[in-house]
Amino acid sequence: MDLTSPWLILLLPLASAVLITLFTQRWPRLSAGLSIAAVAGAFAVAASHLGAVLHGENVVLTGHFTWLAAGGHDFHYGYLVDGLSMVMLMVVTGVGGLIHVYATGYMKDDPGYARFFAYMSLFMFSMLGIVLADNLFQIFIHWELVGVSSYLLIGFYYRKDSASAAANKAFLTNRVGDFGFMLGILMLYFATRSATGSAGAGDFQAMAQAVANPAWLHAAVFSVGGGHWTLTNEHFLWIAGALTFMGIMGKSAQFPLHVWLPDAMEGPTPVSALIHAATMVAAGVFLLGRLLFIYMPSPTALSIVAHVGAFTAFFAATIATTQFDIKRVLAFSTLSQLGYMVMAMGLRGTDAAMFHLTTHAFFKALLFLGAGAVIHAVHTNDVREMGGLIRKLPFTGWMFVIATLALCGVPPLSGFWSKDGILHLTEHPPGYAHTWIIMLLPTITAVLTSYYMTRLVLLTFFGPPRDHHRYDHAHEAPLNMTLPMAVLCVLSVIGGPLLLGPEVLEHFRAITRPAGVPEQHYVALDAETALHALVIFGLGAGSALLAFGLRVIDPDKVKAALGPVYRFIDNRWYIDELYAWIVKNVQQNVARLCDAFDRYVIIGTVVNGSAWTTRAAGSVVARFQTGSVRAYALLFLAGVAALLALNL
Amino acid sequence: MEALVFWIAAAAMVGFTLLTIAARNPVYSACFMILSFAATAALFVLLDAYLIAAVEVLVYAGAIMVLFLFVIMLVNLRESEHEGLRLNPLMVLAAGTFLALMSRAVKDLGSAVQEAPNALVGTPGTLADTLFSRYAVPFEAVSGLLLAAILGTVVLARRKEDA
Amino acid sequence: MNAFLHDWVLTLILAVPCVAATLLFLVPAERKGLVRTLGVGSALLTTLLTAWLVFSYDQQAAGFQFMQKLPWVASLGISYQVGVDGMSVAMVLLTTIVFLAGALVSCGIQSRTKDFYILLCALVAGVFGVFVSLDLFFFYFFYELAVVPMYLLIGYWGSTNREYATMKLTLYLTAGAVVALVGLLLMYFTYGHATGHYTFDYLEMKRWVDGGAGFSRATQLSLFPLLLVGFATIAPMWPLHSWSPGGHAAAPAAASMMHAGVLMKLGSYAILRIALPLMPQGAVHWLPWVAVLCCFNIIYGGYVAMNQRDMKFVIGYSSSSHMGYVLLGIASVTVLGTSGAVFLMFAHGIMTALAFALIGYFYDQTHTRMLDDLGGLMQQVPFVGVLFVMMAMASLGLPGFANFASEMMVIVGSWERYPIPTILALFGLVIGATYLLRTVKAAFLGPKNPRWDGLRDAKTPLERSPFVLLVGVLLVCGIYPAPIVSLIETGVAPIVHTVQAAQAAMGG
Amino acid sequence: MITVQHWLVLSGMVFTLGLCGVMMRRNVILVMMSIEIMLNAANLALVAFNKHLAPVAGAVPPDGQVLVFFTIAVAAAEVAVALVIAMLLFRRLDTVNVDDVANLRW
Amino acid sequence: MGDATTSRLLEVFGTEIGLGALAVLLIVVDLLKGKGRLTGPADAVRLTAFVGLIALLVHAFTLHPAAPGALGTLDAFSIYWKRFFLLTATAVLALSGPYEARLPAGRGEFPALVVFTTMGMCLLASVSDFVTLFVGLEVVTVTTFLLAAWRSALPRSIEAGIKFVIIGALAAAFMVYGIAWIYGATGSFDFAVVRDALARADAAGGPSGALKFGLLLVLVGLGFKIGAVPFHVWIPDVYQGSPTPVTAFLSVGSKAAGVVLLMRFCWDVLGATAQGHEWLLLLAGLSALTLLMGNLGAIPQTDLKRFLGYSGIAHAGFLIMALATHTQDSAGAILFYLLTYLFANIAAFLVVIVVSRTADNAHMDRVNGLAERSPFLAFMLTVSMLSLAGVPPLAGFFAKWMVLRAAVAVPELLPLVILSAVMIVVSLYYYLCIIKRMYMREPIDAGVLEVPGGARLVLLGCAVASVLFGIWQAPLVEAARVGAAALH
Repeated sequence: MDLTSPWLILLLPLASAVLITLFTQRWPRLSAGLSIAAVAGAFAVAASHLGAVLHGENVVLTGHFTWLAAGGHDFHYGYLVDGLSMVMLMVVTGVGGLIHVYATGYMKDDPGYARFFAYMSLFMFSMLGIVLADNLFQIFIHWELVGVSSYLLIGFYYRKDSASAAANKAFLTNRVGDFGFMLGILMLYFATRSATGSAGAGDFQAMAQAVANPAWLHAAVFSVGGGHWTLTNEHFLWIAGALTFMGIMGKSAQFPLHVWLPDAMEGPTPVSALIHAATMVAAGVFLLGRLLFIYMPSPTALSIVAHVGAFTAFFAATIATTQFDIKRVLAFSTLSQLGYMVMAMGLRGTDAAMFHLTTHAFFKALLFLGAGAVIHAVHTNDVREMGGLIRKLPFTGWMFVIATLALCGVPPLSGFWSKDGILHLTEHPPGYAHTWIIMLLPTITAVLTSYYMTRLVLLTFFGPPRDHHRYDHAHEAPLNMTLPMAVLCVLSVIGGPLLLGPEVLEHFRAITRPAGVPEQHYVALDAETALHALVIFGLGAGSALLAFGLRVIDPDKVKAALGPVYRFIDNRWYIDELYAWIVKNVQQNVARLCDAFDRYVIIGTVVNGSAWTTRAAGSVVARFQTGSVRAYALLFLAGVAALLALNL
Repeated sequence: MEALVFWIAAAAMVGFTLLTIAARNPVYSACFMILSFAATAALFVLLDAYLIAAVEVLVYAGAIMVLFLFVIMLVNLRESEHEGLRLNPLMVLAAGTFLALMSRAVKDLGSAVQEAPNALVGTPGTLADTLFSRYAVPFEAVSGLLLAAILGTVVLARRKEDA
Repeated sequence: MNAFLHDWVLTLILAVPCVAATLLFLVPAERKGLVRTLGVGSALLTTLLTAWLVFSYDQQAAGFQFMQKLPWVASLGISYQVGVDGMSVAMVLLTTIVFLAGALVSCGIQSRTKDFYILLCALVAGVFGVFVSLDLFFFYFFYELAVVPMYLLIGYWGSTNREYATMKLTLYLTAGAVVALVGLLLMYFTYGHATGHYTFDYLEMKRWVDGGAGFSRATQLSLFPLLLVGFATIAPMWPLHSWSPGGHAAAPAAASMMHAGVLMKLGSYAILRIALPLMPQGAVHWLPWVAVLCCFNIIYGGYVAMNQRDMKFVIGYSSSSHMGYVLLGIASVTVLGTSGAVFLMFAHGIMTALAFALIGYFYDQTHTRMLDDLGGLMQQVPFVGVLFVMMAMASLGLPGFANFASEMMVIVGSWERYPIPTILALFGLVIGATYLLRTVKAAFLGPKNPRWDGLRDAKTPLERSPFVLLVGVLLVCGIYPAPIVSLIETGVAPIVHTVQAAQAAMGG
Repeated sequence: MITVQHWLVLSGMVFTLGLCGVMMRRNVILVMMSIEIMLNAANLALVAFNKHLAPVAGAVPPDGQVLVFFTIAVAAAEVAVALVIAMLLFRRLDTVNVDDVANLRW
Repeated sequence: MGDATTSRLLEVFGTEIGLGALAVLLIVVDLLKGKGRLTGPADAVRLTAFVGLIALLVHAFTLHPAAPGALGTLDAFSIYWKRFFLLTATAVLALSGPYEARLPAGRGEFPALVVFTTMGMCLLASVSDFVTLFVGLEVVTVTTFLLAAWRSALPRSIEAGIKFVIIGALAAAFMVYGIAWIYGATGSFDFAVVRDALARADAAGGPSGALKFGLLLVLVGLGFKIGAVPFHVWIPDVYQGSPTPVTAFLSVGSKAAGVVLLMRFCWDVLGATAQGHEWLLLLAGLSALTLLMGNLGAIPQTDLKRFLGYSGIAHAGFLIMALATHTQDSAGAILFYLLTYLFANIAAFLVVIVVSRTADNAHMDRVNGLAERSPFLAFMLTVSMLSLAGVPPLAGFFAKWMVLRAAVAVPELLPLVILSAVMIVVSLYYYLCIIKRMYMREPIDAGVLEVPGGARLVLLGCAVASVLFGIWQAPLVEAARVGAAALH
């Protein structure tokens, strides 16, 4: 096999996962080495195609084999390397590789060290499968595999009840999303099946071509489910889009399927960094990009996407302001940022979304790694037990601060470029999204982001230490943890045009923009934009500083003043409670009802009833045999009489 | 003349039969039954079945009934154990139905039978010829049956002390 | 040798368990080692034969192969006729694998080992017989033969409420079987009446049907439900399922494995093999009802499973839920969906066999399967735990396991025919994930219950082999399903085309 | 004139009386006597039928009377057997009442 | 008796004559032994009986159908049954071996009576007129009366005898009365004449009331013999009370004799009339009642023999269904059915004899935990029960299959077929209950059971036959087919 074959990108992590599981469990170091080597290899293979993709306008690499075929349906397994996937490949393997290195330090004393790396490799395989997939079904397969790797990694500390509960929650929430996703896939597949000719089932390129064909797009009606329903093209597109988007909402934790992500912080911190910040949750955004050709012709579908994204961004940001668990704050922040990306997709800003995805991967991973280093040092997640750690962990602290600034969009850090690109989109939203949610909430969210991140930094690293015992034992992380942080820090800082130069950035945008997406022009760094960004940052950071740094405002008084509003936000808008209520009172009762029906009606009444009736009939019949021979004679005669009466 | 004999004998047969099944004392029953059989024998004579009539008297009224009487004596029921007629409505219904259905059969006899009696059919000679030619098999079988019955009754009656 | 095998392989596959059972009779009951060796040896031998069969089946030629026909009772139109198409090859393979795993798992049985293996062999012989018979008499003969040994297997070696469960199971299945029997006999008579040739020869009837003659529409409409209800009892189709969870729960490991893994497949197999191709118009008329009822299987079964506290009941109801997918795939009569159904029969067979083998393994030690009593077993028995998680993942339709591929085939295949049941089936996957993950968590994850400190994990290769075998098959067929699917397709496609042609004719 | 119907009705009445006897009497011996009455009625019917058969080819063979012979012989055997069992019953249980022997039931 | 008659007698009734002679010989041997003049093994009588029966059985296999003629018929059908009855008698004698200890007196006469009964049965296989039918039937009935009461020390044996006698004599009275009416309506006792009369009557708008009356009463008498409801009343009590070998004899031989006569009745007497709606419905109704009563009644039973009695009624229901079907296929099915029934029932009763050896009754508790006490016996009883239940690969399965296969050819019988199918399930229930007792219950009597060698051999033979003919049915089916083909 060619050493640059994209198959290798999939095979290496898979091989690593299998090898570790089957053979090298007993040698943790070797396992970690295998795992890192696999990622590095995948990175190298991916990078070998970088140039081609960067320089050619439409260079795509494809390849496939038939995974399953029956009855004229060909399900392929293949790869599709284009600009969009190349960006994801680099992010996933690059950031992923760094996190692997970090994990060698973080997981050092864990008894499940080898197992951890096996899971990580499995995750890499699954994730890269999504990235490389050339058809919907393959993406679904890897979608599920990513789900299970996430399940395994969240539940890594399986001795803890909360960890396995969180893992279940993540899996199930994603399953609900995938329910819609598969329905969407079915609708799309069958609608384009005749138009895609001999291509494999759900092949992206063939589908995109088919959809681009005006004859298809303007078909009078679409039949769904073999003609059980017929839909006009507008309805068809938005319904199919919305259903597919359910899958994306699950994976990218968009409201209302976001509930699993905060709980997912039960997993080891590198996992949070890799899966729940940098890569897996971005898969939804990536898929939106892949499928944008479906959404593009349908303003309704795009509008749904944009609104869900915008609302999620705001919603998560509000919650983040109240949390005290360092990882949870970051989790909600991730939700919020994903909301931005999804919204950008809904506003047809594929390139902006992908750009933000990339930069977000850098600084959010850095934040998580920093948080991990902190947790590693003080053995708690609760910021109320921290404080002043900048003195003990100067390197980590400053890294964290830089990442925060990047996240808050302070120019000229990477976050500024990507986030402002998205905010720019909201200033002149297309007609279908011309609502206050799109126009107002993202900006408010930006302020809130600055607020909660500053609050987090202040509580964690500045001020007096609140738990001296923990403070005293804190120590800086080892090199294998700090080094990846440093690399990420560099990327976070220069991830924008500083790294690549404006031309490359433009090119980046070009390659991540699927065919048919109208080109949009983004602002360059100028004084007005920078000022705008700084004002937003200043508002948020300033209020946080007043409350938590300078102690001018007592946060408790604010809390008391806000009363129910605060409680509402603190309790995550009671969404989890609502779901718990539904699970407990609706689902559980349906289950009980079915069980009771089975127990008492089907088994108790019908089955046992007929058995009982037969036995009872037997006893009755046997009672005819009274033992009295005269009765027998009578019965005999009665039989004779009846026989004669009936037949004479 | 024949009719008169028929009616008298028929009345006797029915009457004695009724008395047989109705008598409280088994000994009386047996005696009535002998009388009933005698009436039957008379009826057989009326039907020109002389040999059968003779056998009826000798075997039935003679041998079999004596056997009955013998056993009745042997068993020697106490007076209190004599029982009378117990009519059960179900029983009456069943018997009545049977009789009613039989009367329907009587009305629809088919062509093989004629109403009036035939010429002489049953001389002992023809009877014997038939018995030993066409019915040789049942004849031999009956002998076997009687032998088996004797054997069996002897065995059963002989055993007293086994327990 | 090859030529000989070609004619005799099916008979040999059938004969090996029979001969093993007979030999076991002659072995003194005390020689348990010898008994086990014989049991496992016969399983290995059938495995070899089946492997030869699978690799020698000519997919290009398709159709029935390895045919053998001997006159049996000529005056009654009965002949011993065996042959396999792609579908039956897959089922024979399934049976063999489960048999081998079951025989290995049963090595742990201490009481009346000999009798156990005799019954197991008899059961397996019956199942093989059903899958290879091409004569309706022998089909039914083996069908019944497969049902009855289960009575003793559960009754003697079983657990929870075994006497009730085994009686219910046996009677229920026999009830279904006799309904089917009436249908089969009427079919036989109708065919004989129409053609003047009274025979139980399946192929002859099929040729007659394919040749354009076939049963009258009225006959088909009235006989099809008899066959359907009869065979669907063992499938088991809602609301005829109630024999199954209790039976699963009561049965000893190997019996549940055979029961859930193979026995339940007889029903759907019989529907596909007999009812559909011989009565295509009946199928067109009645299958929509199956599509409705299978939703109950999926959703209702899933919800009932959710409310169970006994692990085997969870898996038991989940089986009836999964069988809903099989029925949906059959009802869809599309090549994709129906092949998917057969593939799912295969996958589910392996998967439940694994489930029951695992549950049996630790139940032997814990003597409880109640979720509330268990907990944290993963720490104590990691090997069993990991395999259990894999089993659960396979069961909830995780890609990489054969179950996913087959369920996907069913769903994609039936979408165009029965969209609403398909949507429910998709929702069923959510329900399935719910109860399976909950079960995994309750039993294996979380803090360990100190009560289970003494539990022993499967350590020796012999102990591990059945589990590894089953999970390996699931993975191999799940990661690259194309070969087995194309094998199954060769068998399923003609059946589907027959029904589709009837549908076209009726619709026109 | 006395027709065949007269004979048949007579025999039927006696047969029914015998039936009633079987059902009404509790004494085993009387039950057996009732059965003898039934057999006797059957004999009467046989002889009467024989006498009234339409001649087919000249004469009527006395087949009916032959069966009467056999019936009487068989009845004798039956009675012998029945009576010996009744005697056993009396010896063992000191009763000849059939209502007292109803231990085998249900 | 003329020469022609004698030679015909010898040709057709050779077996019966042999049996009669054997019976006499047995009596003589018994007498000699009793007087101490015959030394040798204690069971010289049984030995003689065995040798004689087996010799006759061998002889029966050399029989060839004789030309139709007077006195009786010797066609393939009767030959099949003669073999069957001789086999049954041999088996019953073998069965009585382990039971002998419980027959303190009259050991010698027991085989003689069995041989007499067998003679009657064989005779019935050859009947061609109602007189022989009646007499032959009475030979069987009266001798079995005696056998039922044979354990005269036991009240229940006497009770069985008394009930059997009363109901049997009642049935005989009905039968004679019926024969009288048939005679009156047709002028003859000959089956052939009656059939011709019926055929003529059918052509002319149905038989006369008298003929129907007579036929129905004969049917009652025969129904009594096979235990058709409501003429089954004696069966449970008599089966329970009689000595076990006798019960076995009743359940197989006596029932088969009734079946033979019913087949003669349906084919040789009714002929085509039986296919008419009226008779079909009548037999179907009887079959339905019998199936219901037998199967349901068996469920609550706790005595093994009584249980087998009900089970026998249930099987009679199946046989009547085959009679109602009235095709050559169904006749073959009956012939096959009874043979499988023979193997299963003989084995069952033999097990009953062995397990109840130490007890005075045959309560089902006796088989509890039998699998522990004697795996061999438990297995044999399992085979027998499953064969009775109709489970493959046992012969009973194929028998049921044949009956049902034949029955579906008659559309009117469909409801009955369905009922019988349901009853198969019910019957499986109670047979499984026995198996349940053997394998899943604790024994009430922990001792190991000794199985005598002879019993072991018979059991093994029955089981092997059940399995062998369940799988390799062709030879028996062929024999049954040839036998059935001889019917009109």
